Amino acid sequence: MESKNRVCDTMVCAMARMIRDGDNVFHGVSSHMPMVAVLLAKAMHAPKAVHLNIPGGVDPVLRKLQKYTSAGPELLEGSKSYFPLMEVFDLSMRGGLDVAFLSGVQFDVWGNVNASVIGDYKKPKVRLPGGAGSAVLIPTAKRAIIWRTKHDQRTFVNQVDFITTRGNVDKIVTPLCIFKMENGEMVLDTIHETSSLEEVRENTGFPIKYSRIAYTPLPTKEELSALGRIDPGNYRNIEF
Amino acid sequence: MESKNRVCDTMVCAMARMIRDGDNVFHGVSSHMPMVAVLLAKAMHAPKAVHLNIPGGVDPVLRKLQKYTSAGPELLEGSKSYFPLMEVFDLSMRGGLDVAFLSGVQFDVWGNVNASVIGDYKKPKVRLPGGAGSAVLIPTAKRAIIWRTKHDQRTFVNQVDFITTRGNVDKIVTPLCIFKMENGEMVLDTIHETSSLEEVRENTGFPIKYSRIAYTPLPTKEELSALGRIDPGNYRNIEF
Amino acid sequence: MSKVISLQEAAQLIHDGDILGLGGNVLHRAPMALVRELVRQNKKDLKLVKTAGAMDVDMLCFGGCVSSVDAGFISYESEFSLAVHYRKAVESGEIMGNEHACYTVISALRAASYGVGFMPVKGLVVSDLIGVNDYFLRIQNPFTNEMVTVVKAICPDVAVIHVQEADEEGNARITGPLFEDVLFSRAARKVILTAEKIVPGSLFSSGMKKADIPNFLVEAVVRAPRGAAPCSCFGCYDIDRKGIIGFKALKDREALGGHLLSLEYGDHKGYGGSL
Amino acid sequence: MSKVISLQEAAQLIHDGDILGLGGNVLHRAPMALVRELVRQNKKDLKLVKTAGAMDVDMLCFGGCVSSVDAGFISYESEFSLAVHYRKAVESGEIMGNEHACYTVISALRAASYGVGFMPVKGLVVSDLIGVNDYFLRIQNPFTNEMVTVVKAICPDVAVIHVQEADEEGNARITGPLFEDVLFSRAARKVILTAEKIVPGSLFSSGMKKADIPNFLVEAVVRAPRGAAPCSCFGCYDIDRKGIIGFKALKDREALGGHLLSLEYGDHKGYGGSL
Repeated sequence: MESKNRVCDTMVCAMARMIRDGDNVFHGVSSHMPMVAVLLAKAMHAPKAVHLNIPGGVDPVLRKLQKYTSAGPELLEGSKSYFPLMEVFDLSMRGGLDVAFLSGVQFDVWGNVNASVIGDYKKPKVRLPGGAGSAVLIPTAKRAIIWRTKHDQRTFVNQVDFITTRGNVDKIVTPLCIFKMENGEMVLDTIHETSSLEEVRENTGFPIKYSRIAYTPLPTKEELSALGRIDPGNYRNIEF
Repeated sequence: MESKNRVCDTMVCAMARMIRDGDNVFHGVSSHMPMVAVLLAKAMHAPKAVHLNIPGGVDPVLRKLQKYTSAGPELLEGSKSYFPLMEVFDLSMRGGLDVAFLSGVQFDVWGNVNASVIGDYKKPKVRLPGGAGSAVLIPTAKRAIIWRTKHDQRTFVNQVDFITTRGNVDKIVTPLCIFKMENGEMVLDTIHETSSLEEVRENTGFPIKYSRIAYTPLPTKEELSALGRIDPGNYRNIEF
Repeated sequence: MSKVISLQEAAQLIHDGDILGLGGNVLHRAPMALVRELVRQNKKDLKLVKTAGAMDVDMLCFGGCVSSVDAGFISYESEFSLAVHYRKAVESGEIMGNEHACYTVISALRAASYGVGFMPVKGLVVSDLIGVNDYFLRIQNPFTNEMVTVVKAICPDVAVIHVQEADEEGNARITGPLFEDVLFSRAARKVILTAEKIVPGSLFSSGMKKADIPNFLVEAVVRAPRGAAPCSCFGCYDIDRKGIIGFKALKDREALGGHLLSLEYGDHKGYGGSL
Repeated sequence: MSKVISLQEAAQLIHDGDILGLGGNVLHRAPMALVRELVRQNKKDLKLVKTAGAMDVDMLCFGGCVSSVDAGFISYESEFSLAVHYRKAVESGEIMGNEHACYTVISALRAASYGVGFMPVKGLVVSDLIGVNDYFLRIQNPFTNEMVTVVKAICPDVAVIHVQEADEEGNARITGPLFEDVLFSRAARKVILTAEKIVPGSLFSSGMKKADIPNFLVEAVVRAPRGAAPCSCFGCYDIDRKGIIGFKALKDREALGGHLLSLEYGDHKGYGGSL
């Protein structure tokens, strides 16, 4: 029987479940999946999670998501208070940010993140968009959650080309699996039902460690239904 | 013939004339005389001077002054923009404040200002209210203008008990005269018509230097009439 | 979940020895109802922080609640003259008067708010304040080797802020001058609001001006109409001259006790500082 | 005295080699009309500063106007993909891509705004960015001897900010997210505003929300309706997808020239980025 679950839904639901009720949670630009995950968490098990973002609306009441941005003014409308990016950074610096959703291009087994360059910094082979908040949020947020929609040996490498940052990475969510950081090492947490240990191994540039094989819980009917309401335009799938 | 000019009017008019058109000018708490001086300057020769203050109203349109405060919310009403104390400080730090009106309790011939303590700092004989902005504004404002409604040998001393600050003091306005700073020394600039060189000498704790004897220009009829409109409650006289 | 509690409960959240940030400025929007309750509850060893304080600091000093004051200016303004209780307590050695420029208080709070231990301050150059206080040091700008004064971070354990409007969750909107209150709400570990009015949060989401302090930074909200009196509260009331003069005329702590007792019922019931 | 000038005159206030701060964030309220005019005037060696830039930075790089970019993130968001001209120019060595965290740009601007040469930054701990860039250093907190990263101040020669409303004197009010624009207006030596509407200043004095940028910080104001297009401008218009896709499809500088020529009349006449 083929699964009816799309990987993007599995990933977004997993990300949502990582948010605890009452957490202060931030996502930045190019972050439709975390944005939907925060909205989902608040609609399900974590109504008191605090949704923070770049435009500065605290717990915005979103009438409509935008396809092209997760940093648009609609994230301010309907919110009761204004708490913009620079304040979110300050909050994290002083220890008040619980969860930051961040991405990157290369990750290694020690939890190093590269969002800067491939090759020489001053004249790079590939200039990446940059880490945005990563370099300061990953070390200061209580839990940094990474998502990345590519899972291959160029993404999960033995050693990153450039260390943009390292810090409090808690989980890494990919289309194949979820990694967790344990004693300073990236280990397999759960495998998505659409994937396999074999597939994870083949697509990862370092040896996979795990204590047990578990599968990522599937999206529930309630979650899928909430996703349909929150993200009718299906922007959570935009990176695929 | 006895002068009809009150000392407070002579002082306030002199302070107003020190403001040049276009200057960014700040006054703080307990500062009725500078507050009235700024309003007078804007009504007379310096309409483009920018009036900055603690509550943050830029060029407030004051319907009514308050007797008990020069830091009240009426200084925000009617202004087009909000630029509160901390921003005024920042402005001065980066070199953008032209004039700061400040006071103090002791001054010496080298331009040192004491607004802190008489006696030992940790267990002082007299604890003064504190310098408020003086310690950072006097060194950074382009011109710090001091006013003090006492002129005696305890105020103008050979050496201050405690250096709260020293810096860009330009003029010191007293009930007897105006001093100016010249080559790092306080020298007599002008004497009020109600005073005399003799009186200034007797009431100053250091030898008076001057290059010529000049008198402080009297308030004009236009100035006095503007003062009546700006400060009908006569709060410019509150310190006497 | 409502964060609204009584004035007495709010005062109990402030502990002996706490670093306490006070909102407002001189006689404007000072959190007087809570200040009075702190004296009634006989708090000790509070370390007060404010840029420019007046009656709030003076009353806490009079009540024997204070061990130090970090501020740029402590005095009433012209009409009401000096803060005599503060002054006497510093002169007697009972209280350490840690003099700042108002701006170095701001810089110290910014440091706390940014999670760093110190903040460079441009203006403090020639000053005996640098030598006599352990919270100022001179260091080199590592990029240019120029010397610059730095001030140590001040992270209040609690900030008490009186606002015109708050909702039950702790969102708060200040009308008129903000003074340093928004900064205090970011720098402090715990924020307690006293509010003229408890309003529905929808007021903030629909209006042009949103809340200045977001709920997730706030520990507790107290309904305290006239909670700044006899100080002023913009849009609500001006100062109560009689209240200030009455306080200034009190001769000793016993008289202060009587004064606070006379205001207790109103403070606790939310009638504020005058009956 | 009116500070209103034409777009062409405003661009002439920006000189080759200037450090240029750009308002807005990614595709929101970027000062596109002025950016286009800078390319038309063939500016060189601009040193761009922004937390998160997209089409503005990409176009200036495409136009050959840029020698360095200090930013945390340069890319369009998901739908429109990468900023290819920026990317190519950095990879070819034509432009130095000075990577910051968005927060270190903010900290560097705060330093400039506070008149100090550097700012401590808590979060930048383990990062190759510290070693490869001369604007980051590690120093000791002089109060605790703990190590902390500091970032060098960035003081833009000019900040260009697109706003919804400005009066002739330069008071400006931004509706919706402010992004880093207020900070830019304080950190820069010179502020140039482009505004959807020139309004009477009385709007700001009577309303609940006053101007965010006071006139005395502003050098010049340009009337530029649709001056952020094809980026969004809250309350006025959303992005113009065709305009963005059209730009992204341009193959070379000649094509860019044609594109800018087609928008020139509208930009100069104040019809904005689409006709």
